[in-house]
Amino acid sequence: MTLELALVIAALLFLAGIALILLRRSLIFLLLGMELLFNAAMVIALVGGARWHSSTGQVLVIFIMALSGAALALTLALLLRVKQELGGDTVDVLCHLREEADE
Amino acid sequence: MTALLVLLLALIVLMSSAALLVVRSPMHGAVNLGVTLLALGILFLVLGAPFVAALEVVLYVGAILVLFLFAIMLLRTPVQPEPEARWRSGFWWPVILVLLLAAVVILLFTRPPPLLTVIREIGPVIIGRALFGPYMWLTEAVALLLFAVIGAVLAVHRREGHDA
Amino acid sequence: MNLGSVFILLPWLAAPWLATRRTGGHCFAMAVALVELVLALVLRLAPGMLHDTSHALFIPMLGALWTLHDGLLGGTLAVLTALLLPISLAFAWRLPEFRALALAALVMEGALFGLFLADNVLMFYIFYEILALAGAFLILRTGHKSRTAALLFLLYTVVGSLLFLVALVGVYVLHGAQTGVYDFSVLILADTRIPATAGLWMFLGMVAGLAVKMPLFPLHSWASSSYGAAAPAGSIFLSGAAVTAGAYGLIHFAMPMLPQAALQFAPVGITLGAIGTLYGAFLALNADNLRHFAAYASVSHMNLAGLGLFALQAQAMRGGIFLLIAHGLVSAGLFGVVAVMEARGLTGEWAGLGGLFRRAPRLGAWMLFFFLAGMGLPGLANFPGEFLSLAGAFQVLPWAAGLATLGILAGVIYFLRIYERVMLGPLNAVLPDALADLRQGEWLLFWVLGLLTLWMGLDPQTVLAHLGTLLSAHGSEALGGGGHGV
Amino acid sequence: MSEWLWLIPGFPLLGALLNALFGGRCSPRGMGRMAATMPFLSTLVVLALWSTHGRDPHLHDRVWTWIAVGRFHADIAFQVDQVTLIMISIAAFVGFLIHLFSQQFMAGDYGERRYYFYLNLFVGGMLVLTMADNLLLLYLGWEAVGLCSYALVAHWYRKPENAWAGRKAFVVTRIGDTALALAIFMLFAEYHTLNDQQLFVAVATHPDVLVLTIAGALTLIGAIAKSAQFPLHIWLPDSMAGPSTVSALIHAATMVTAGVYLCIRLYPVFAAVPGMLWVIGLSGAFTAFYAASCAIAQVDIKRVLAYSTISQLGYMFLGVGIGAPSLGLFHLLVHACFKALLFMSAGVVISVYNEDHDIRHMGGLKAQQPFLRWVFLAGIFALAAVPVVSASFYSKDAIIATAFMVPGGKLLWALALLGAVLTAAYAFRLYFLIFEGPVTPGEPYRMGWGMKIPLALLAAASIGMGWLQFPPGWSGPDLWLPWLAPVLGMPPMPSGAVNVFLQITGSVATLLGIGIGIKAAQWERRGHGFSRLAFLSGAWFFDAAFLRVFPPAVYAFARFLDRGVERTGFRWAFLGGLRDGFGVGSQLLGIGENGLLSRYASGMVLGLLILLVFAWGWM
Repeated sequence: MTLELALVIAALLFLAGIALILLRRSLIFLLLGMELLFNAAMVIALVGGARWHSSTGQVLVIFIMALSGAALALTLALLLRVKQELGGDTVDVLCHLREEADE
Repeated sequence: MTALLVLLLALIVLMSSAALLVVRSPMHGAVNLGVTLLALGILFLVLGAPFVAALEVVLYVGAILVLFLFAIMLLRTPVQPEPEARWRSGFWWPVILVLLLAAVVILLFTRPPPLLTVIREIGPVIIGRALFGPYMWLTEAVALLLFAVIGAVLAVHRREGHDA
Repeated sequence: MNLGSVFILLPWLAAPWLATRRTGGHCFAMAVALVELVLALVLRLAPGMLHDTSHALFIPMLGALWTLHDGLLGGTLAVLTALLLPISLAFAWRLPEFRALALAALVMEGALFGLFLADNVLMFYIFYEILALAGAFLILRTGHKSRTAALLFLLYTVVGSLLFLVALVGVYVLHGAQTGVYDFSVLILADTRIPATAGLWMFLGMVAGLAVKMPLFPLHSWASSSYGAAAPAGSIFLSGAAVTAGAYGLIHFAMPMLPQAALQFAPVGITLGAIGTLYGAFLALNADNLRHFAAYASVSHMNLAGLGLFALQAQAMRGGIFLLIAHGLVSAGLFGVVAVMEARGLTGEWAGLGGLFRRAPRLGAWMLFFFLAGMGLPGLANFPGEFLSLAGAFQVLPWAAGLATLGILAGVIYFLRIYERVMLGPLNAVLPDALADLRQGEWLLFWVLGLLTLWMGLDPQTVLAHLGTLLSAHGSEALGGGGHGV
Repeated sequence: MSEWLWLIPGFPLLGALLNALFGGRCSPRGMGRMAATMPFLSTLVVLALWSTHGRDPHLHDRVWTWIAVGRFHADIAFQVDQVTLIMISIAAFVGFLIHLFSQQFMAGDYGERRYYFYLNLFVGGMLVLTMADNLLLLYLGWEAVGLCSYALVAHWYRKPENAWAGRKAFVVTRIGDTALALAIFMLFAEYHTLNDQQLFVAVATHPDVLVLTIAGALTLIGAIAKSAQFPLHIWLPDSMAGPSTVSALIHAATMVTAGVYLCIRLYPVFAAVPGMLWVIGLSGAFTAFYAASCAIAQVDIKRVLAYSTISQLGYMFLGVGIGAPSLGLFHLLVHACFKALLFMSAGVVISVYNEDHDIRHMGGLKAQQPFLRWVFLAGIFALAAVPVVSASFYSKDAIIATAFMVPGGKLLWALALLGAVLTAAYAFRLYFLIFEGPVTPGEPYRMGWGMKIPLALLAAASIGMGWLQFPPGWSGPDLWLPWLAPVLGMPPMPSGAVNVFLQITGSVATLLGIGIGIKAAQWERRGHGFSRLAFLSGAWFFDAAFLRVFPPAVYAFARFLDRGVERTGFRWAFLGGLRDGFGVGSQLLGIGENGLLSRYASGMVLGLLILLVFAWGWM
């Protein structure tokens, strides 16, 4: 049952992440949602590794960690910059990044 | 025994992520994420991956969460002077989507494949061999990527300095 | 890597170097062009040097991409291309946009060589697309620098070649499903057994993609705006060399892959060619300036060539190809005349011309020469092509070929009317007093073109006899040795 | 001798090439001398040909393969038989005489070099046309002479009407060329050969009447366009805009006879279709009458001669049509001599009267130019076919007489006889208006030997050429018809009482015409001559009607295609529709692209949802 339950946890994390991304207004929460998505992926990778007794699952998790860390660092830096430039940290301010010419 | 433990972990994850969804303050959100991550660390141990479990605690709780805290601090989001909208505008569409997604995921999980396997622990030694053996080039590439991140962050900041 | 690869890649290597220069580069571009001309002649006259079956760049599911073959047809067209480039550059010598023109033309030259020598249809398609892009660049950066014209050109050619790609992938998938061999080589694809209806649709797609470049009748609309917008020196290359790509694709790829469909399509193709011939002729008669006039004359000739190619008949196909080559020379002459006039500040609008022969008799004589060649006067280059196309097509579809024959009459009407407007009659008062006749260099260029035109007209057999087996691969067998008989 | 045949057209073509290459470095005078040498050399070769193979020429010279794809095989190859020998003699010798005449006549002209270039090219083209051994090479010569005609008619291009006349000449003859090309395609599609001899063999063995009828009709259209026969004659009167020497060479002696030559050459093809010859004869007889009726009302000296040429060519066609191509050829030869003479003399007359073409402004020139008067009179005699003492009497009257003999020929005979009356009338009207009557003084003009010798030679030929072939029943030379018989056969000549009747009617017609002509000149002087008949002087209004209908229709159609189809159909409707379609499409698709991050994410999730549902279906 352990592995099945672990998959259920992954599904929970995934749904929560998606919900955060879709529903929350603040960009910080959006990033938190993304972390949850990464973690859901990691859980599934580990379940796979455990099921077939392979180290590949764990290697994959390590790479995911590195990638998510890298992405997060960059995104947070961008977030600060958005706050500075656009004066807000909500999702909706980002539409100002769009080319204005067409409006 | 382990099943019970995992069930407990699932409950914790469920609750903390639900809380994550509704809390107003980013600080509260970060704390809830920390709880989720710690629970996941335990789950990883159960899944026979002690090295990854350790990394989860050290890296995620230790580094990434701290990064979040710094960001929150730098954003100087007010502690809650006025009640800010929790949800973004145009709320219903995404809610329906999320509910649909949940339904589909639940449907998918109603008939899981049997995964009756004894979980064996795979230790850091094997992981290390794998990382620096067959995955050598990938590891190097990731190292390069991390290096590049530093450059990218610097680039973002330099523009900032330039503007200011 | 052998001589053939060098041949294809040299212009592409030269082009970026040219792009980095701020000024000059004239001699460099010309030197590259001349080296390519020598190489083209060597490869054409000693074709064995080219044969490359090394299967370089073999990619599973796609086949060997860089397999070059030494087809006589492709080699001949390559010589034409290599010949037109230096001429085009020479006419552009004093233009401020010389480097942009040379850049685009060099890229086009490389693409053309690539597609003339390619054995792999996918590779042909890629070269074909590069050709379209470089052509659009040429239109965008020279002459009137018109975005609209460049966009129109791109729209037509890219949409057309997408249809080509779809049809090609159709043949490819069918062949793979039948034999399990997935490969884009034309030799392999020509083996496919294709159901008649599907084959016709695929052939239509390919024709749409290839005919748009020639340009054949219903797909011709880009031609006047493109040739009218680009610098005339660039139009030389665009109308003389680039158009051969479409015709070559038809003969070398589309028809051998889908011989039955090609036979079915022949009457339609002949009819469209006949309509296009007359249509271009009438539009040339009503053209509002010299550039558009030359453009429509070119459209008319290319439609006649298309008529010959689609007839799938021994005389007609050779005639069509010959007309393609001859048209390259004649078109170079026509646009060369326009270029020379524009270099003297004459815009080519009718209101600013008239009686020019009095000031520039040499120019007038050469203009008449190329006009005569254009109207298919026997003894000059166009005649054998036109006559063979028509005589061949007449055996397949007499009434349509008869209709196209009226193009002989239409040719004399529009060419002479325009000649009269530009050259004869009283001297137009708005012409500048100090209007120089041809300079020594220009004069020499016209002589080169003129002698070639004369040679092609008097001794066409040298070219005709060495076009090799048309419809290579298995096409000719499927067509019973040359389609509609000899 | 055979392998030297190419020299005959080769010399003039070489002259043209030298002129194009080095003309800029030499004086126009030097170019003129060089140009005149070339047809002289050709003439020498032709003379050599006469002396060696004159009795029964059958020569063939293949130079190189021109176009050969499958059975479409055409060589650059020349052949000479009796007919060709006559034609090349005319082209080379008359060509040479006109070159010689031009030395003085064209001196100081602003396009002298250009003139000699085209003149040489013309002689070369004409020789290629006549000597070609296949239809394609014939077509080359055919087009080359058409080009030269254009360029030489438009020689004085600075006047727009001259340029227009040249263009008209080229366009109208090109109608015929197109028909000829179609005929070649048809014959090739049916018989798979371009070579004349092979074609005749094939036609004789497998006569396909339908194909031969259409091909023959098309060929005939080609011939009548080139030879300015009704209804495609309209270009010739306007072509008089060119120099008179050009009219003499191209529009009298050589190019316009190419149509007749073509009919003689392809005689087996025409003969294979029943009725076709009669149509040719009718076309010729009607044109002979029609053009003569127009000529009598013209006041422009060159236009009189132009209509006269059309009329005389009609007689040649009549000769072919009644099955007497050898008589047609005979008249062709005679006509070449006297019409070249008349045109060149007319050129001098025009120079004397300071470029005034109107014969009503002339008169009494015989005192000032006695030499010119006598040679002109010789030409007029030949034109009018004065009995016994003019060459035309032996050629033209023979044609008219023979027409009477063939089935269905009475109508042709009547038309031709009527034409003969009119011919004599306009010929003498012309002569009397220019050379007789009250004196209108002109500019002094002194003809040098270079002008007098050609005129004198041609005048002698105009009088004496006919004595080659006396009419049947006369005792005298009978050289022409037997010599040509191997290639053209013997025509059905009249004999006995009919013969006497026909000869007397022919002579009476001429004498009657002369009387009318003298009267007409007097009426014209008094101001109420034929020229006041607008129907006749306007050539039955045919040209005007043609110009009112044909060119405007073509231009209107071109405008319709440009504005109606290209601009409205292709650019506005098709491309505009395409552009608007893209615009609307991009707006529609752009609704999603609003910059709202969460909406993009929603899109992703939606896609994910769909994928998952699919996955569920598979599981």
